[in-house]
Amino acid sequence: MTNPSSSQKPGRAILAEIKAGLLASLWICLLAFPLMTLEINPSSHTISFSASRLPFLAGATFVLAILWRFFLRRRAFQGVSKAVLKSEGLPEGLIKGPKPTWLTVVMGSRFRYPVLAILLGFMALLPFVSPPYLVNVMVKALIYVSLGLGLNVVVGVSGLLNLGYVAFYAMGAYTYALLGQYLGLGFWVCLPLGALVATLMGLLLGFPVIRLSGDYLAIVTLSFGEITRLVLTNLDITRGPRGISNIRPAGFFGLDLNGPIKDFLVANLGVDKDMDINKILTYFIILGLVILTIICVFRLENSRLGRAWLAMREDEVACQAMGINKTRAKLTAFALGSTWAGLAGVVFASHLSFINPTIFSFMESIMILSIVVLGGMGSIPGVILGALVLIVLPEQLRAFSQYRMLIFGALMVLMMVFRPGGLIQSAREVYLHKLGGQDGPQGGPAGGAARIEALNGAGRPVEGDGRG
Amino acid sequence: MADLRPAAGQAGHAGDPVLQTRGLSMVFGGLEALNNVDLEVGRDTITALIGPNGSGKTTFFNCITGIYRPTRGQVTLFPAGLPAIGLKGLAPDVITHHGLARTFQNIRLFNNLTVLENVLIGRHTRMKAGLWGALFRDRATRREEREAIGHSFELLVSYGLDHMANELAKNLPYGDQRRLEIVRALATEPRVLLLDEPAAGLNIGETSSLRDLITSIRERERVSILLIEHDMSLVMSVSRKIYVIDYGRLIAQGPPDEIRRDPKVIKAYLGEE
Amino acid sequence: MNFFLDLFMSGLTKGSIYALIALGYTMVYGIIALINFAHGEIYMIGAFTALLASMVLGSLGLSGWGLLLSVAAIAAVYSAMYGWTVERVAYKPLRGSSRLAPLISAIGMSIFLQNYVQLAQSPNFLVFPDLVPQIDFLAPVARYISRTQLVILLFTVFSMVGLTVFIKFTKMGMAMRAVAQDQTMARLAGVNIDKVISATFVIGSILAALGGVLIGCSMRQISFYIGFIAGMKAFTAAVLGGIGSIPGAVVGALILGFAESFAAGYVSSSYKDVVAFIILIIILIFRPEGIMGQAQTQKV
Amino acid sequence: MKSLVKFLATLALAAFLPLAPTAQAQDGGTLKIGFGGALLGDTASYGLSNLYGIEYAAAQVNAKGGLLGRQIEIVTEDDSCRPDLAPEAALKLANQGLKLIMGHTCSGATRSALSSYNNRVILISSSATEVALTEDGASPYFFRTTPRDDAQATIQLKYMKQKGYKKVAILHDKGDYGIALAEKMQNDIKADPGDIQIVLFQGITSGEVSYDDVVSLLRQNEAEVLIWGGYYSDASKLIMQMRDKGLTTVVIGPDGLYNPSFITLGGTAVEGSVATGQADLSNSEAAKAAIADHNTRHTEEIGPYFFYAAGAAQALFAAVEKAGTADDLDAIKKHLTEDTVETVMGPVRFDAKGDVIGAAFALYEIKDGNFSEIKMD
Repeated sequence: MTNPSSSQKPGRAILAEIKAGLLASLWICLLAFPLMTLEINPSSHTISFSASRLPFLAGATFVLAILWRFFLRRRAFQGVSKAVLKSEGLPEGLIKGPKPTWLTVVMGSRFRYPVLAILLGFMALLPFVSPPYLVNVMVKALIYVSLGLGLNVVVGVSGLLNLGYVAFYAMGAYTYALLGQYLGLGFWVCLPLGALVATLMGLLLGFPVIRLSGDYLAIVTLSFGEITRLVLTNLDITRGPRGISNIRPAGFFGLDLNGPIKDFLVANLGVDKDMDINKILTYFIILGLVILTIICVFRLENSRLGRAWLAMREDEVACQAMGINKTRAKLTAFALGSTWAGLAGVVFASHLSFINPTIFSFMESIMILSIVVLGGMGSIPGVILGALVLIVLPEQLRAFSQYRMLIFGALMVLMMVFRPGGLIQSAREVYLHKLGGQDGPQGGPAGGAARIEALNGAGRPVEGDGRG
Repeated sequence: MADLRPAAGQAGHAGDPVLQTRGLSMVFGGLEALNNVDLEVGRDTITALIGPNGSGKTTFFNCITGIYRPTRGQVTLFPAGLPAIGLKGLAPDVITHHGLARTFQNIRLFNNLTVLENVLIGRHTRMKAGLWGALFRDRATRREEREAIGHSFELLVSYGLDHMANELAKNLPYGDQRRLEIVRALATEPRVLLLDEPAAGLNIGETSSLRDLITSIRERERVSILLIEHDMSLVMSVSRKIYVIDYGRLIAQGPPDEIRRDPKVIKAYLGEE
Repeated sequence: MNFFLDLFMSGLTKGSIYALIALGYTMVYGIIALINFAHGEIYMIGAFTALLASMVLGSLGLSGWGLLLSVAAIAAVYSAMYGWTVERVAYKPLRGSSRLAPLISAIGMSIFLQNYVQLAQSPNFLVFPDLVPQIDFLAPVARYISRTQLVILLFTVFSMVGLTVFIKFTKMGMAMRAVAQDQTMARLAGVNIDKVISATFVIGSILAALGGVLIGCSMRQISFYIGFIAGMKAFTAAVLGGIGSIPGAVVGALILGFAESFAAGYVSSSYKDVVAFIILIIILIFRPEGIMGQAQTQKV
Repeated sequence: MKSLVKFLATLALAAFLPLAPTAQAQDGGTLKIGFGGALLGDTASYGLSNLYGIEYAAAQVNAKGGLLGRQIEIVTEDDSCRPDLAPEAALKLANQGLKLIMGHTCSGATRSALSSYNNRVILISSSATEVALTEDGASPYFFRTTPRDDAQATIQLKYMKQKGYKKVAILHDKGDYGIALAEKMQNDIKADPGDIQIVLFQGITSGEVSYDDVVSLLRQNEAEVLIWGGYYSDASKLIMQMRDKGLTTVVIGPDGLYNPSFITLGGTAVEGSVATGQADLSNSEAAKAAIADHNTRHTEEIGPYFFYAAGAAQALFAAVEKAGTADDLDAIKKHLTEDTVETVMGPVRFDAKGDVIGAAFALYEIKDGNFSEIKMD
């Protein structure tokens, strides 16, 4: 397998790289020239010039451009090798998609239950040993996990691009806030109600718009999200932009968790003395919800209904030809996704104790969508990792304080360019079936991938391209 | 193989029509893509529809499978031992449920799903589990799922795809993709199988194994086949009756030998080139 | 009647600005079916470049119409460069991947550019100089149409005419139409797709930059955040008119402008955005391809 | 397996990195004061003007040897003025063991942060104006140096009656700050209308590309005076477009307009507009020094909350010094409510609810590009 450019003299190749890097760096400096060198003094209406930032920019761009070209070519080279293999008469079936990852290895082995148990145990212990801040972040991350998994059903599994997902999240949150405020209903009553309201709204919106395809669905859902936010801003009952405060946290059989129970926990379990025990309860509620969601999504994905969704995502025409009622499949996916948003919304409202319409902005929908896409569309562990990364990453980037959103945006672009399938690409369930002489497991993807590793010598099987 | 259809045989005789169109017409804007097409697919036979490029063959398929709604005319299915069913105006999925299954000229597999899953999706219309079944996995659902997987595996074994059951469909060689598409259509337990240019893009060897496949399908499954094809030798060797269509009109019909000699057919084909 | 005229003029100016930005969305969508979320930022960069240029040129002694036109030209050139670069970096490497990847990349680009301008310039609103010279003959009717409004309308009309001429009569314009119709066929016919896509971004960015200059003149202050709001509105307009259709974007933008103005005048300005979005949803439900968009025919 | 390790390592890092500061909390040489507020995003300028004020006050103390013998160090957390981000910022600050926190910038964020602080810290805001924050009495350790929203409507209404305005239009920016002011004004007028009639009460969208339609509405309703609820940026745009169209309606706005940027942005168009604001502070020697200091450090003009923030910080430092401790909340509260401290914003003492005593609003009219105080009896 030869790299096309390595057939040239290496010296000339390096020179070409340097030239390209210089060119890129020159271009970026030209682009940045007015915005980064001219500074306006707003009080005196004067403008001053300082080129001190340019040399640094030029240097950084030079290095980045060379790296960029290197990685881009590597990516292209991977694409080539697949074609080369094919042209050499090797069956393409050998170069297969899902390579074994640590995830599939662990989950496929007999350690899967012990590993899961340890993970679960760790998650269960976490709130008792960590400070309030961390519990808070974990609750938030788990809310996003559950939102991500819900949206994953709509976008990742069913291929319906929903850009107004946050509307259903808001429905859930406001259901609890309003019912709690005006009727005094508690969390546990509102949890199913919030889900119900969100589902009904999903159906209500779904009926007229579901026949829209692809991007149009995206646009209508986007508008719906904006309308929801605007209506919430303008209604009196929701107190407009001031929002609703003093939303009660979830109750636990009417017990006062911050009373003797807290004293007990602090004294005996080493719980942080500043901990609000209600937060621990919220943590377990959302953890439970996430586990339930994972089970549900996993079961759905490998069921008649879930396969119908996947078929719909892959090819709408062919899916109908297989006897799938497209409209019904779409509606179920859409409404079911909304259900999770509603559930997450109720938990969110009880967690934050204050909500207002600005929380449910378009950017929030985008955040949730980014979780799904960055994590890996259609992949449950991918979405979980995506949520953790997107919630935790900005926190970790705080060291760069004012640059963190800049870096965040750049990372999103880089991620899509170099790993469009997401962090963890979805792997399909391997079905084993005992038939005379044919045994399943080792004939599965893992074995094939191992073979190809030996074949192309690169040690890195070709990845499947992103899902469309 | 489990067959959920009512027992055939009493009322159906080989050669009786199982699918029939009467005066089928399709107009796009002002353009008549199909004009009064009358066609019959005989029970348990292989019927072929041929014609030059752009003559309206695929449009015909799209009309009877519900992707297009025909402008005029009737499409009727005669299930053995059951009352006739008018298919015109029904949704594609309902038509599949009644027993029409098709493949596509440009292969339309579910690329990012495994071979087995592709076939399982074909079982969709013969399964019942809904949302609750999926979420709670009750006994009936589990049994149904087991049976569906079993059935699909049997199909894959029968048609020689079982060793790739867990591969992604897009990673299959081209010929196997064609084969898988046919197997997927068979999984819906069709009464009539519609094949849209199955030999397109296949080399000579693959075409010959396709011929065997088509014949063996007709023998193995109780299914009638309607074939659209360009490859004349394939059509002539497998089909009992051939319809020829040009500019949306039927210009000839009959057994292969007649068609081979029909001047109108020769003109339609040669005149084009 | 006066009130109606007022609202009409207000809708017309609003619609004109939306149209300039909406064209960028619709052209890019027409060519590569991508919702270019970073387009609003290009408009914002246009406004910032215009501000900087006007201060530099102003201190060099330029004034009047000459200043306005040269500022607009500089903003257009810079925005075009940014648009081209954004396409090269964030979208080109993603061709042929899934439909969602470029969308996320676009969002990332948008976040990046917003923060870049905030860091490079200022998180605050900056004063944009009043670049529109006095127009004496307008004095009697200034009650209905201000000089800025007149300039906005003129710029928009000229841009539209220019764009139409470009699309209809130049070779690149024809190539664009061909690619929008059928990319594969266009490629077979010898059209350089990469060039066409780049040109689309460049032209869309130029129009957005003009929008940025005009908004600066009209609002006389800009911040790094203006791209987001205007972008959303313009995008809505593009969809309303039928995304992918150039006359559609203009029609959609005008409808949106009028809808907002009249809703503000006769319903309540609190609800005018709701009215605008409801019109959008209704149109999309009854005519999913938008007012002037072409229905997609399913190919089997 | 390598990626599994990597994954777990990332998780562990993510989980435990924020813990690090806890270990070294408050035992080092410096005394840490928290600041929670908007440092990023479109409201960053408000947060920064708060932060600069606090930094100024801290620098002053540090120059004189520090507080309780320790140098003051300011620890910041951004909440972008978003109520959903504020709890995290709050918990992060509290988690480091900080007991003295300045902030937050916006009312909504302050409210949701308060529930996270859970009465564990002294919190002093210099810009959260919503009435309920102190009025509901739920947060005994919350103080603020800004006057409350309700004080603004009172003085504005008095001014309108004096001027004899009859037709009033009330517009707000649909934000929590703006709408509260607008509604307060609406209620006050309804309670005691006199000759005043509200001809228009509406919200407008912030950040629009044109306000011509709103201008038409004002003209149509023949409003003599416009009461604005919101910030200066939208107001200056609106007024400029009004003047462009020859509309002369007088604009009266809240302290959100009492900001030099309002005049910078609005230019000549905002001449004659009226804004409520705190009593002029920039004339005292202390304030002049502060302005001079500010201008050497930052390119921006001195922000709207600079003095409130500096005053709040100075009051807090004084109370800590007197209490002799930075940890005993009740002792510090006692001094905050009982002692009057001279600060750059004038004398500061808080009442039992946590509001600053005596910081009343004054009315300013913009004349020749400056705010000039309107004398009222």
